[in-house]
Amino acid sequence: MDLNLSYLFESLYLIKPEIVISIALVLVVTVDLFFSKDTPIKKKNLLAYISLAGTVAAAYFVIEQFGITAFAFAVSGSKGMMVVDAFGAFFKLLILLSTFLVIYFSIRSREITEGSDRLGEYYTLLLGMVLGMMFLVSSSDLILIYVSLELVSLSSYVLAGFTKHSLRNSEASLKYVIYGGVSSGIMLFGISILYGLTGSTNLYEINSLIQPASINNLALLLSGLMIFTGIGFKISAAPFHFWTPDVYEGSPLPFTAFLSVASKAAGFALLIRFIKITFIQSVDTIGNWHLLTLIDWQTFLIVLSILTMTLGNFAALWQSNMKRLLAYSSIAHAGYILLGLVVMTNQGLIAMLIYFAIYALMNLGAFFVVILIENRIQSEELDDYKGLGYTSPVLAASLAIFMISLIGLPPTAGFIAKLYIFIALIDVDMVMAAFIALLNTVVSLYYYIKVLKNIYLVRPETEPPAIAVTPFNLVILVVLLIPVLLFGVYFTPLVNFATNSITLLGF
Amino acid sequence: MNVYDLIFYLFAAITLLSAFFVVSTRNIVHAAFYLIFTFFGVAGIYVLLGADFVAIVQIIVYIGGILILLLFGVMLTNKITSVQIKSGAFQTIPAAIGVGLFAGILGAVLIRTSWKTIEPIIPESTTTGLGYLLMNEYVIVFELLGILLLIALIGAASMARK
Amino acid sequence: MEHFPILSFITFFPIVGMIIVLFLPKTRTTLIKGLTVFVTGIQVVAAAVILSLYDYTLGGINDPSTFQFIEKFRWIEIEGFAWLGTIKIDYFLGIDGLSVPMLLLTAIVTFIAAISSWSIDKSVKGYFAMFLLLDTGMMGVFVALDFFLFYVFWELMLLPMYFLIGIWGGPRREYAAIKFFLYTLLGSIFILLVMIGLYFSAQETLADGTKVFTFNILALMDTANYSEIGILSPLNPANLRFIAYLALFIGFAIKIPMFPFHTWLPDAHVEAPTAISVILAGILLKMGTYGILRFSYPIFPDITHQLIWYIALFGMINIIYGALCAMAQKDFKKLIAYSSVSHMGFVMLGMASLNSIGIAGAILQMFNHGTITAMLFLLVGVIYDRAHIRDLDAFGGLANQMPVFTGFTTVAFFAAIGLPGLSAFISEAFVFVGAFGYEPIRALAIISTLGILLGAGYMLWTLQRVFLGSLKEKWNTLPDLTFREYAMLIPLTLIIIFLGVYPSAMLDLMNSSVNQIVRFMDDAKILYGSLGIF
Amino acid sequence: MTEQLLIKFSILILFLPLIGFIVALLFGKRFSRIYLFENIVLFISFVLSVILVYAKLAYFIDSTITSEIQWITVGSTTIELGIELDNIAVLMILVVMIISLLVHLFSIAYMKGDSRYNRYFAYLGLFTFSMSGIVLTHNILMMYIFWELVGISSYLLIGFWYEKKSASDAAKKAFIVNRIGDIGMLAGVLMLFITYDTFTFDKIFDQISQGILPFNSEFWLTVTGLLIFCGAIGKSAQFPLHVWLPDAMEGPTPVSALIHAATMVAAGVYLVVKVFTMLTGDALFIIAIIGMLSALIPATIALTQNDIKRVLAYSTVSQLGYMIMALGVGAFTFAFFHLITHAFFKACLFLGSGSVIHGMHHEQDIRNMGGLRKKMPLTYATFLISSIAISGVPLTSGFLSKDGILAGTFAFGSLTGHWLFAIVGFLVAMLTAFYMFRLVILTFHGEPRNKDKYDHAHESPFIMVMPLVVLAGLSFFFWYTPNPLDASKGWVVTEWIKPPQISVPENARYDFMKTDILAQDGKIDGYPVSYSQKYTKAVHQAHYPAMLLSLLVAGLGILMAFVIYQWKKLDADKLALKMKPLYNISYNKWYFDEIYDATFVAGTTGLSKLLAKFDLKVIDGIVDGSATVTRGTSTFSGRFDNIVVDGLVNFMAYLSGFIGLIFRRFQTGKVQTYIVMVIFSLVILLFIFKSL
Amino acid sequence: MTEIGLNHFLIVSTVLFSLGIFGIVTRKNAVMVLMGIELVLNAANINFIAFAKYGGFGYQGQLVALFVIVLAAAEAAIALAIVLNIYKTFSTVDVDQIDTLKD
Repeated sequence: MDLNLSYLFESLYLIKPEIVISIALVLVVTVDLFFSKDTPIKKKNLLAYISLAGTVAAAYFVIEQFGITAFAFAVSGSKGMMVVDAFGAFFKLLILLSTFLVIYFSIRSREITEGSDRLGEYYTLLLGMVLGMMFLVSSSDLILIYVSLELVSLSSYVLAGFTKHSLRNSEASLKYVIYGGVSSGIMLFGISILYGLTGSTNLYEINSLIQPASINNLALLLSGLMIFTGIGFKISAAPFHFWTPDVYEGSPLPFTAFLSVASKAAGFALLIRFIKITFIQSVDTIGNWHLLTLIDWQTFLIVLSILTMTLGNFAALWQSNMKRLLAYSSIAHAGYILLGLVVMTNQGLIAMLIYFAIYALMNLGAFFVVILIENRIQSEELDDYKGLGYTSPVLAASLAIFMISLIGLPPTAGFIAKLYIFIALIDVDMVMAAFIALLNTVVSLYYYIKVLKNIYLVRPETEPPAIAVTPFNLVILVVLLIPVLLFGVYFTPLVNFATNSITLLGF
Repeated sequence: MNVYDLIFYLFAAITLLSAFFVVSTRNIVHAAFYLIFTFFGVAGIYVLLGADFVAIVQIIVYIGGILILLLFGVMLTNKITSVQIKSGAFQTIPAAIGVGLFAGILGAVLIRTSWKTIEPIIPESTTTGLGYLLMNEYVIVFELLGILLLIALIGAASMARK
Repeated sequence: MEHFPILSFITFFPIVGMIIVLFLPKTRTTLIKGLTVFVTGIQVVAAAVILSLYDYTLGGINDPSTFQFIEKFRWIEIEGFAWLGTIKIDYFLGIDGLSVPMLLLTAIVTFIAAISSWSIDKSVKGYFAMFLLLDTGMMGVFVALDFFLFYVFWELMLLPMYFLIGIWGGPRREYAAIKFFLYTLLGSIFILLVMIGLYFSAQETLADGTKVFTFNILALMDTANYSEIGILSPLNPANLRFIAYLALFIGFAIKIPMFPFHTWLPDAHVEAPTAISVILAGILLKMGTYGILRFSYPIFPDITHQLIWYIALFGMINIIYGALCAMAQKDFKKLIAYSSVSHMGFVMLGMASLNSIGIAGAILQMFNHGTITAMLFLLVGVIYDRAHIRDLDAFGGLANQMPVFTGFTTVAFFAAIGLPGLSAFISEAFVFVGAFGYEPIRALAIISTLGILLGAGYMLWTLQRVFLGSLKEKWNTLPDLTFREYAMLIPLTLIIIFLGVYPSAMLDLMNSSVNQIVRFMDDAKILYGSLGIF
Repeated sequence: MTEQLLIKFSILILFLPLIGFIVALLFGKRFSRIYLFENIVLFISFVLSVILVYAKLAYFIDSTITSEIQWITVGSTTIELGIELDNIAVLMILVVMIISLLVHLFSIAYMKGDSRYNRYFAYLGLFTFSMSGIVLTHNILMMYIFWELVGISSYLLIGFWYEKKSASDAAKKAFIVNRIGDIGMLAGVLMLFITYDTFTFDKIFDQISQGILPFNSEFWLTVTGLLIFCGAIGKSAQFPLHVWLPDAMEGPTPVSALIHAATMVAAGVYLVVKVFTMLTGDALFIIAIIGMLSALIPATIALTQNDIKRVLAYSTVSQLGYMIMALGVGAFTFAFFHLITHAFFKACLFLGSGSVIHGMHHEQDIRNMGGLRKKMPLTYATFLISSIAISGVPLTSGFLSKDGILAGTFAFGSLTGHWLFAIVGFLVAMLTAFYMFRLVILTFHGEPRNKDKYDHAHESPFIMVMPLVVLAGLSFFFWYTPNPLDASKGWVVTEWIKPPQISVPENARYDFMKTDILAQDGKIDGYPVSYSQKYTKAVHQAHYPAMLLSLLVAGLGILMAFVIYQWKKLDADKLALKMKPLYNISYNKWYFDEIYDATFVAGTTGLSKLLAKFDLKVIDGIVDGSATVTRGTSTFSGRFDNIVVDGLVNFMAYLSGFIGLIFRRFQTGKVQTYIVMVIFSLVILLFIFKSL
Repeated sequence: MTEIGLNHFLIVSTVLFSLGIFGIVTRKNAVMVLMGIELVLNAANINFIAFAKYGGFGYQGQLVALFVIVLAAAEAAIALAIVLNIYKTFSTVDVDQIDTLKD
């Protein structure tokens, strides 16, 4: 029994991005020590810049290792704890992108900068969360999955309540921690059952172990469900979504944006990896997945996705608070994305990736506008948006474009996203599902348009203040707008990117 | 009916009864103390399962750490002087139904499942084994846990401090 | 000229205009208006050029070689893997006898609507930006030959329309706008579904011999391109073509608007500002029928043959129902709106006749209704600008007060009731001739003739209520037409009279395409019969 | 004189009035004297038409001149514009031009001082154009087009004084009632087109004579004929669509003379004449019946009317019915002949009444007239002459034509045994004589019943009287035949007007129209043979008895008129009282208007209102109702209502909102509740999928 | 009385788990909710170790248990911090009263 650390060093090369992030994290912690309570905010932004740099560097390494497909931390003979593949890289990039933007939002956001004495903690936790996500999307062992999930959760509990003096914040964090604790507990129990059934926590080994259907289906189903509870909590899929509206509304805006994109992304990556690696039997030449017939996967997922999107859309009809509205809309979009998984083909996987990339862009864009407005008028109530179209045209116009994209009308990218989902669905003759999803789109029109109605159609008795857009913010805004419009009319690069990113290790 | 069984039933009884009191008593402090017994019982079960090291850790961390933490929580969020130490229950009926159903299913499934079991071997000290494992496959988890603890520290601090 | 992409130009020139408008300071209203008028004017010129270069002998419809001004290049090209078909979407523009009349109509009506928009004074910049965007959308719909492209343009119109109604509209504008938006979006999701379904049912053979899924509607018309497995493939015994046809038809019918999907129309018209009502009635409604002729007929000839009687039936219902509803209206604009419902019914009836005369009549009716109803809405706008009410009974005796206005209105009304010598007569007569000539729908044609009686009824009644009789006191200060209004009305009047006297000008334009589509439908009947579809 | 020249002439005749119309319309505001231009162009086309008629009758009397250009090509079919000049057409055009010209002249004075003087003449020009179009065209589509155009010009002219509600109502009524007829005609045209793939008369008739029939059945040929005849029913105000004509008297009197007496209303007859050759026996018989009714009913109504123009209007309808009936019984020649003669004297009568009205300062009620003989002698004289003519007294044109028609009915009776037509014919003749002379007497004879009006009355100026004189002159026999008692001796009915070759299949005709061998060879005792030998014989046997009878009835009618109104031997009012019900029916025009209003008009408007409601309530929200109900019951939808929209959309919105509300209910804000729900949903999911 | 086997342990863990959940959803006091969470985690741990022993899967299960214990500690720390914060802002720790955020 001796330690051979050779594979350890090889593995370290494979997790450069994660290492970079952790370095940045430690850096932030240490630098923060040199700041006192009353250091001017300008100086403190250094922390933000460090984090930005860390994200960029990590992104660089991720791109660098894009082609690679390998196990990491695999003792000779056994499968590794982590896998490095294009699929993971895609989501890592997505996460890093949104992190970058969210950090920028945080620099601009009133809510965050007001609690300036704790900026250090803020960025530390943010980076911790990123780290957790990056492990989450690339870990292939249930234990690592659970730990990184906890890492993500713990930091997000705190971040949700970051501006702790406001009631909403602390309530959000409490709900989040309790809800999260329970669902992770349930997930752990599920993992334990799976472990009991197979004697392994490694997805690949589990897969190879359960290939003979000798395993008791019911126990497997139960454990699967319990694990799904944890994942569903992350991607806020019905019926595990209940925390979402409350926490989204309660949390500081930049963090809400982060939740709605990054942690969703991580969750979805986990879900896809979990299902596709654990329960796969084979993938045939035209890209159809053949899963172990433990349960009727398609029905299961269709029910969940339809439920999710319908619930999100219909509940959103009633919202008058922008954050809450976006919360429900994000639930609805989770439903659409799940549809991509339903079809159980690579085509569907591509559709999901495309959808996710576009969703990230437009959602972050919408949140950015909301943040800028919130900074000025200290409100996210739709009623306070009235007449903004005339006092601050640029913001209003960009918000309009993001909304249109969220509805999914051409020529915006949102349309392409939905189009690909529907193409995937109809490709496997799931016309009915596609139809329901489309009807949902029509319903979603109500509330997205409601925003535009308030902005443009309604003239309030008191004109809202004009909101100036600083050059920096304008740049970011444009950076978000261009792809949203461009991918609407020319989506070849995006699709190619997605097509190249669906290679999971092993299948 | 050998000793092993007796011990098992003893620990199981301790665990479950105290756990039951934890969730049923109206007095928070009592609950906290019942929790000690629960953890102790669980530790006992670990021992029965041949996981001595884990049992030790259980006792140290839980009883020595978490429980104290919880007690602090209780103290800080209640005025000892007043009798406001009590805490009511809420939506008991639906919860009972739901949890009952779930527990029923869970138990039924777990029992009805044919687990692949081998004749249990009484292991020697588990510490070395765990150590190797920790330093080989699971080193990355170990590292990650380190970061996690750091995060938790910072988070808790930033949350709790004035 | 051959190499100059004139269709792209005529389609996207407004976008250029829009961008310029967006960069102009919002105070330079006159400049913005002038620019818009200029842009649309250029469009008219371009349309004229197209007309002058157009070869009347080529049929188009399903034959790529006989389309004209074709612009085709690869737009989206995604090389898939083995297990994923490559996606190739073309940027494919082209016109035939079906599109040219619509293209002319769009150019003219938009131009006139631009002039009539001169009176807009509320956030001018936004208005004209939206206006130009809408223009591009409409033009694109009529020149696109790729289903995907078509759909993009089709959807592109919705948003500008929503804002144009919702911001610059009447008192209940929000309601009307959202209603319009919802209805049309509902319609277009049906179209989207069918579009994707078709995409997977047919494969186009490229120059290099590879077969790829396609949105190219011309390829979709050829049964040879379909595979046995496609859900919408006629070769697939278990295909869903019937449902798909219904879906597609509903999608278009909502735009027409066909009973019972017409209820968005009155609201939208009444609330929309004059220029927008003009565009709505003048152009947007035509897209429904155009879509049916361009897509439903050639792509689903089999189902079309099965359902032709129902199309005619709904046409008849539209005619009678719209006319009766119009008769009961008190609001001038609503009345015109319902008359549009009635007149679009003629188009459907003509389309259902499946013979040259009927279809030619239908297309001609599309054009004529476009001009006539545009004129009517302009006239309503004129009176509304002056009196600020549209209640028919509130007027009376305006003939003496505003003789010129009365003159124009009389022409428009007479045109609307199909008076010979004015454009609509020929088209309606042709519709009847055609429908009567097609045995299955003869009875419906006979019943529909009631429409022209009712039409005369409500139009003349309106004429009487508004213009005849003795003048009410409060109106004796209304001024007659201004120069700008002359500029809008005279061209339309001339077109209406000219086409009334010499309809060949338009009919020859579409003749070969009409023959082509009729021949196609007849052949298809035999072909599908041989396939054992019927 | 080449045919081409004639064609050119006719084109000029056709389009000059149109030019007049356009010019007068566009520059009417600018130049007050523009109407002169219109008159001049009309005069030119009048002259041309005279030349045309002369040339045609002199050189091409037996040939038909046609010329056509291609108008539209659709698919395989082409549609032509064309002109067809046969004797009937040229005679008709001449009549139209004469009367139109005279009416123009008359109007110059009559309409003086009207605010829309030029507009008036413009409309006249438009009408003349459309009317000539009807006459000259060679295909039925063009005819339909001009048919509609005369309808419009009549609409414009009836409603010329649109300030009067009654006027605009009448105009609308006229147009719409005409439209009803036109729809039938349109259907007929469609039948012809789908059968023969052409609109041109000749081609259609040729194919019919080759035995090609609609749906290969004579029945459908009959139907087609009748459908086309519907157009005539509308235009010529035949029963049951005659109701519009009396109301049309709201228009200026000259217009009534031109349009609603002489020309446009005769267009219906002209149409039947044009398509006579394709009418089967059954069709003709039905036409005859309709003509009979139209002749009888209005005649009875005319007995009791007091508005001078209305009396004339009803007499017009009755006379038109006469012609239609004549065509129905096959008296083709005399029907058209009567059209011509009637055009002249009826125009004269109307213009005379116009002159009277003008003189009496727009008084139309004959009860306020009387004794005008002295005040306006010329008017009286001309009016009297025309009345004599219409009553069918020898030496007048009316006698000739009417006698011919009566002979025709007589012969028809003798040939087929249907004597009813003859009887009605004579009865109507008597009634006509009676009410015409009642009119004359009440208007011109006796003592003035309204003194001050009488005092201000005056003879009209020359320019108004002159047309009267001309028209009265045209009402004498010598223009048409040397023999005052027998038109058949004259040139019009023997040389100019000839019945066409019947192209209907033999077995679908009247028996007497079947061609028999003898008919081919020239004449029978001096008379040209029409249709068949036995018909010609029968007609000429019928001639003298018919003549005597008609003289008798005419005299009787006139006598009665004098007895009652001149010498007051019988009291009119007493008579009225004696036959109260009859009197009421007649006085109230058989209640036609009331019946129609109660049924069709009310029906349509009611239906439309209903549908509009339907549209608003039902279509616009199938469940809008339920939505509102729930809105009442539920607390939230009030808030919800302004978020989304009503109607079907409203329902969807409501439903969506409701679902949304259900979902919202879960969002209690209590985290523990959430967890309980999670547990429950886990259980449910497990139960759902453990089976799968 | 059968000889003690895997199932016995599983029953214990199941019951513990259920009690934990029950406590979480019923107790008003936030701290007691946290206790419930701890119970759940313990139940899972028992599973792991029991499976590891009876399945002969080696030490993996115990290792997981260790990790979980650590995680539990961390989670407890953070959760308590949050509870304290709640107590500061709401001056109550009754979870069912913390429901200002809702539809």
